[in-house]
Amino acid sequence: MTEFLTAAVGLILAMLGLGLVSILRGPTDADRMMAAQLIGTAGIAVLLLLGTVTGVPAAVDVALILALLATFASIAFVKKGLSRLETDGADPGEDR
Amino acid sequence: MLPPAPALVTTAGGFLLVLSIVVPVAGVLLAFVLGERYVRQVASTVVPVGLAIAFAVLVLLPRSDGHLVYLLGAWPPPLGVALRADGLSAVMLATTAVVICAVAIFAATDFRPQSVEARAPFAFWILLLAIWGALNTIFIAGDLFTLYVALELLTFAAVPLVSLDGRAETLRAALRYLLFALLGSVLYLMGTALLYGLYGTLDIALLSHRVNADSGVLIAAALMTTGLLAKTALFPLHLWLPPAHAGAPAAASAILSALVVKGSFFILVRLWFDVMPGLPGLAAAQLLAALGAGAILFGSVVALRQERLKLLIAYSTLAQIGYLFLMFPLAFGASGKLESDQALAGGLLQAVSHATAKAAMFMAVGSIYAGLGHDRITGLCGVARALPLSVLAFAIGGIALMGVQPSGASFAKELLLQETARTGQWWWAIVLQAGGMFTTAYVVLVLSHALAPSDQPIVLVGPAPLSRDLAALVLALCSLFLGLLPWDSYLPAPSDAASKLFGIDALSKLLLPVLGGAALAILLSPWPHPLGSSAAWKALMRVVGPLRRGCLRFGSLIERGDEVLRQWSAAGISLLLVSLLLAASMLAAN
Amino acid sequence: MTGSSGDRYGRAVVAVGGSWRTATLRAAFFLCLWLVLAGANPADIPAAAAAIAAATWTSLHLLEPSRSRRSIPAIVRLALLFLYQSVVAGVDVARRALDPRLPLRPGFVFYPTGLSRGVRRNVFTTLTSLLPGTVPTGEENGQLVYHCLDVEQPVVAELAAEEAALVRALYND
Amino acid sequence: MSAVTVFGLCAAAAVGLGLYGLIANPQPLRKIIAFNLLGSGVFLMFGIVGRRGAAAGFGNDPVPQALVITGVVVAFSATALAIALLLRLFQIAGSTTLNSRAAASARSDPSGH
Amino acid sequence: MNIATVFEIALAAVVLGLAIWTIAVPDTYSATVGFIAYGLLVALIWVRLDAVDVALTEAAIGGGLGGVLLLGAAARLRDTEAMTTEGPSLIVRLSAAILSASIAAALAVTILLLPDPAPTLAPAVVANAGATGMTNPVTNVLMAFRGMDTMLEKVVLLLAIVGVWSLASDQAWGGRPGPRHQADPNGVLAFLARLLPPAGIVVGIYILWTGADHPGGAFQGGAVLASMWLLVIMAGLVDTPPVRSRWLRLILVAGPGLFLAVGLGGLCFGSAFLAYPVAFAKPLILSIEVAMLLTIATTLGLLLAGAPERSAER
Amino acid sequence: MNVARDIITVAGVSAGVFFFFAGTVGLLRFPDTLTRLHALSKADNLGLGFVVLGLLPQTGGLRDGLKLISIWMFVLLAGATVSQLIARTARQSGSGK
Repeated sequence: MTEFLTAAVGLILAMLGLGLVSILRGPTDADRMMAAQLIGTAGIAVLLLLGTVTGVPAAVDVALILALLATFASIAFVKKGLSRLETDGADPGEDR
Repeated sequence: MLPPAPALVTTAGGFLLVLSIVVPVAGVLLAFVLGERYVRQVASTVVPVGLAIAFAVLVLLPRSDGHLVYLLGAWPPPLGVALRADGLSAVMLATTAVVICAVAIFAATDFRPQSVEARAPFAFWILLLAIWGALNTIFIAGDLFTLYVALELLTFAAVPLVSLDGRAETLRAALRYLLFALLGSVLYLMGTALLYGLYGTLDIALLSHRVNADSGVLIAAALMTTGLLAKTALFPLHLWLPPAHAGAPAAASAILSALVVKGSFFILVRLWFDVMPGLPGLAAAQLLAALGAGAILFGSVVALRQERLKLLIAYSTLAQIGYLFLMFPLAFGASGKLESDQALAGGLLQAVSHATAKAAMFMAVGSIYAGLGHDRITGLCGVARALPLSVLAFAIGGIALMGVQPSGASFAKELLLQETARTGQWWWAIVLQAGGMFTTAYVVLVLSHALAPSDQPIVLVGPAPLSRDLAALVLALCSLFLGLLPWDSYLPAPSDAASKLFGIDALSKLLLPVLGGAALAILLSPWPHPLGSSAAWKALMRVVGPLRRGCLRFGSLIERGDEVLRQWSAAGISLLLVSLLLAASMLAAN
Repeated sequence: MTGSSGDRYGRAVVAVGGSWRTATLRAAFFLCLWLVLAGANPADIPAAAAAIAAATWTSLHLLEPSRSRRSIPAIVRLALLFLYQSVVAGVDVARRALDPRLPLRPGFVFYPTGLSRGVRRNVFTTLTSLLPGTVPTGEENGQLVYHCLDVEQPVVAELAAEEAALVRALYND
Repeated sequence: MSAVTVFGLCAAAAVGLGLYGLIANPQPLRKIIAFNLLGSGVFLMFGIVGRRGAAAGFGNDPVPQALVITGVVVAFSATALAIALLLRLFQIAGSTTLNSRAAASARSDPSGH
Repeated sequence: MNIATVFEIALAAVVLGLAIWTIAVPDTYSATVGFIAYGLLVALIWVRLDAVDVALTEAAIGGGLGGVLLLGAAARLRDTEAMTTEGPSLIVRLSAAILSASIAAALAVTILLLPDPAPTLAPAVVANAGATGMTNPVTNVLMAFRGMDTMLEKVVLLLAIVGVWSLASDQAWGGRPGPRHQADPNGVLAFLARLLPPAGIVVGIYILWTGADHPGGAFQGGAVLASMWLLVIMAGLVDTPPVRSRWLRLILVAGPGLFLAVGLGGLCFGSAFLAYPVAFAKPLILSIEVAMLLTIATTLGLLLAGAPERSAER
Repeated sequence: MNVARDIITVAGVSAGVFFFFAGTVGLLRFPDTLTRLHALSKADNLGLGFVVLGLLPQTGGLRDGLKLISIWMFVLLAGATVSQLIARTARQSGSGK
């Protein structure tokens, strides 16, 4: 069981890495804004599996914090991205 | 098997150590809550209390065997953190208290909270108290990580002081200072991690029993030393110092120049002399002293070429910092170990006298600046008549610094010179003498401008309160009479050395630097002297003219070199180079 | 602390009648959350009380209570529908991504909703962002703009069904 | 012990990258980011040290962990202060260059006398 | 090589890849995004190293709040990039690279050659845990054995606040930090900012409370609370408080102040400064932690908000 | 009993990995920002859901299981709102066409 879960962790991690490559490459800021969201899902999956594999129950708490802070980071991405759009002269929509 | 650790118990009177940290910190918290209107009252309450505590430590220390120990939370190291004071700590505590006290009196008129512009006083007084707390922690903490936190506390208190007036150039200076200081503290922290991994403790006393010549500990030592050098602004890691110290308000400059750079220097002394006296090896010490010699040359020559008085003093600080590092190779005993002897006493005394004298000089310059509205050297004519006390304070501070008896600097120089003779390192004797001459040179330069008569009477643009000048004057006098104090109960300095200060040969020792300094001032300063039109001056110029032109060219070359070294990337690369060189020389020595 | 300036933010003070019921409900929800996080332990009571009080207070300041009737069976049905939809949505994306022909016909679809602006519409867009093939991208002229992976699918009809289910469950007034 | 080796190398590499970025990147903000990277590498070194010291039923020596937590908070404060300085500098000067050459060239060159 | 090592290498590779991206990418905004991803993922390494307390801190402060702080600056400074792209010459870069690499190599060798068995204080921490009544060893170290460091570090946070505030213009002194955030009160952002913070408060207090016996503590909980507060601020639902507010100042010094007071109590009535009487150790430490939670949350939030920019009257 | 648990775990986690895989393939293959956003917000959320489902039998008790589920709910709520905000940004900057 441990081997299977570790392998799953490795695979999800590889997916996370590839996804980050795709996201960080852009081309637009909106692409890069997805980074925190990707970590908010794939990173949490890795963390939960890791906690089970290594027998660290508190990893769940780390996942909880990661979920909240990744959301916060995502919001910051959006806000900051929009604040730049505003200086570009585009209509910033609802979130000024 | 590890050697037995020293027994650690709280000594009677150890609570004074706690108070010396807690009182300023409590002042910070209280001032923050009470806010702009009461911040100065809080400071003026805390300062005398802190002064009293420092002197209580000074009195109590000889009676308790030269050591005060306090175990925080009653937890003995390695698990807990101990506070320890020895003679060095007591001396530095007292110096800090005196300087802070003088600066507080000096600043009381500048940073008076009014209802409108309350920002600067609010920040200044809080940061002043925070610097005090941080420095006291540095002087007595017995744990390398607590020292790290204290070092950061010091940086965090010092950086906003630099940019207190909010101009773009001081903000830039503050940012450079902060970033470079952070780089330094990260290097220090790296060494701390390695030391914990090697020995499982960060307590200085325990470590000193456990260290042995591992390659790991040497790399840790090299990293920590480099980090501390960056924070002390030893040449060539000085990119941040001149703009930061010259741009800050006068009271802040005095603190920064006199005390803040001494904090990291003190940790370095602790690291080399207490944690690992047997490990660094002579080669690394020679490297430090060589950098110190470079600092003296670059700092002094560039200082002589400055037009602005504050920049001149900032660069002279750079040179004086270099002077502090000359003690390292001189402290080596026959066994190849660093020994806490005369050289250490000389170095520390030099630090103390520089602290008092330089604070006095910055304060005097602050008064002059406030009075004239500028601090250009060429515009100083007649200022001695307009602001006699300020110029007097500057002169006495300068005289104390250049090593006129019975100042602390002269005593320190005497001790160090004896050590050069003992260890046979005659070349450092030359550097020591040259350092004294350079110091004299810029004091002579400034005074010759300030004392020159002026054609038209000087119009003062700002008030010159007496309290400011008195504070500077008292501090300068302190520095001048430091050599007369009974140092032998705190520092390993022979008490008879002080009596030698007044010999016949002392006069010749004095004359040499003064004459040499005057010559250097004439040769290296590019600024036209107010007496330049007099006949004697013209005759002099005919004699030394070609030589002076050559010297000026040399000076501008040095200045350009200094500018290159103060580029960020150049300084960063020198930082890495210094750390690698230190590591290599330490590895070679073991 | 988080809600310390809540009273300043200009929303009408909650009507007294419904507020106690809402407060109790929300407190119960936060109690459940606490029990899930920390477990049931008598020693935790002070912390739990502080947490629940702070959370409820903040929540009441940030989000005014809704006055519409809720139907429990409809909520359960909505939850199940939502779970089913999110599975279908994942499968749909996976199918398109792994298909070598990459069958995508992306485009925007306008959907005129009957829900009022504010919390209701936000709940709706949040739920529908998990529908297969749609992501809400904002509003234009009072209509919701959805981005679709495949504009040929009956997106508007699905959205209408979802809206009806939502209204039955939460906003049946 | 393999985790120690792998992450130890990772920590050293992060330190190297951080040092390089701090020196070679011209923009102050990038220097601040590099400083954070450098700091995180140093904290990982503490983590490695603690992991090696796993004993008494703990998977990681608690003392280095506590040091890291203190260090993280200090590094965060440093970042906040640096960024506030940077933003204020930008607000006043309109640029964020740390290069003092502009200031130096504005000063009169005394060697002409 | 077993499968766990493969996983560790993969994790290290992803993290290092992000580190390289952060240093090497020309665009500052992209570098910041890379750093946030890096910070969040380093938390995984800490879990792997069995240091969950640090993992919580790193996820909250290192990646989350620290990253957002950098991001805000990157967004505000974006237009200046074109002006300052003139970088150091190739020789400088090359020598910096070589020197940094040699230092990294020296560190790597040193780390790999650390002595076996490694020295550790873990048994000492266990042996003395009874004095505090708490079983989380890291909390014991932070609050009892090395309480001085923790207290001084709180003062560091306070000084950071003083430093940031001291950058205000004289006109804005006493006013509200940072720009006013505006957003549609009926928008999705406001919706999330109404739903998430109450739950975040429960989580933050839980993290603080569980810190007595399990991984957690005041920093981590405070960071969660701060992020929730900032979320509400960013959604325009509340404004930052003016810095002259007396209440704000009291909260900002509550943590270190109480710590200092308890420490002095130990000096006057107990065995030593920062020593807790065994009977009251746990309640005393917990009350300090509660005060610190408030202080930390407020401090972190204000550090992210920045210097006062608007007068309080507006 | 143990076997049944392990089967659920293997099935759940495998399904989770599959959806993460599909999501990443989507991120790499889909042509523009908005379509990539679909891949991320739908597939990865589902992947996490299946991983949580797979881990449920391995947890110590009901509370731990509920904790895992509540984390998933947090992520779902955050993902659903954040993806809308990102989509809005992407549409305004004109990359979704």
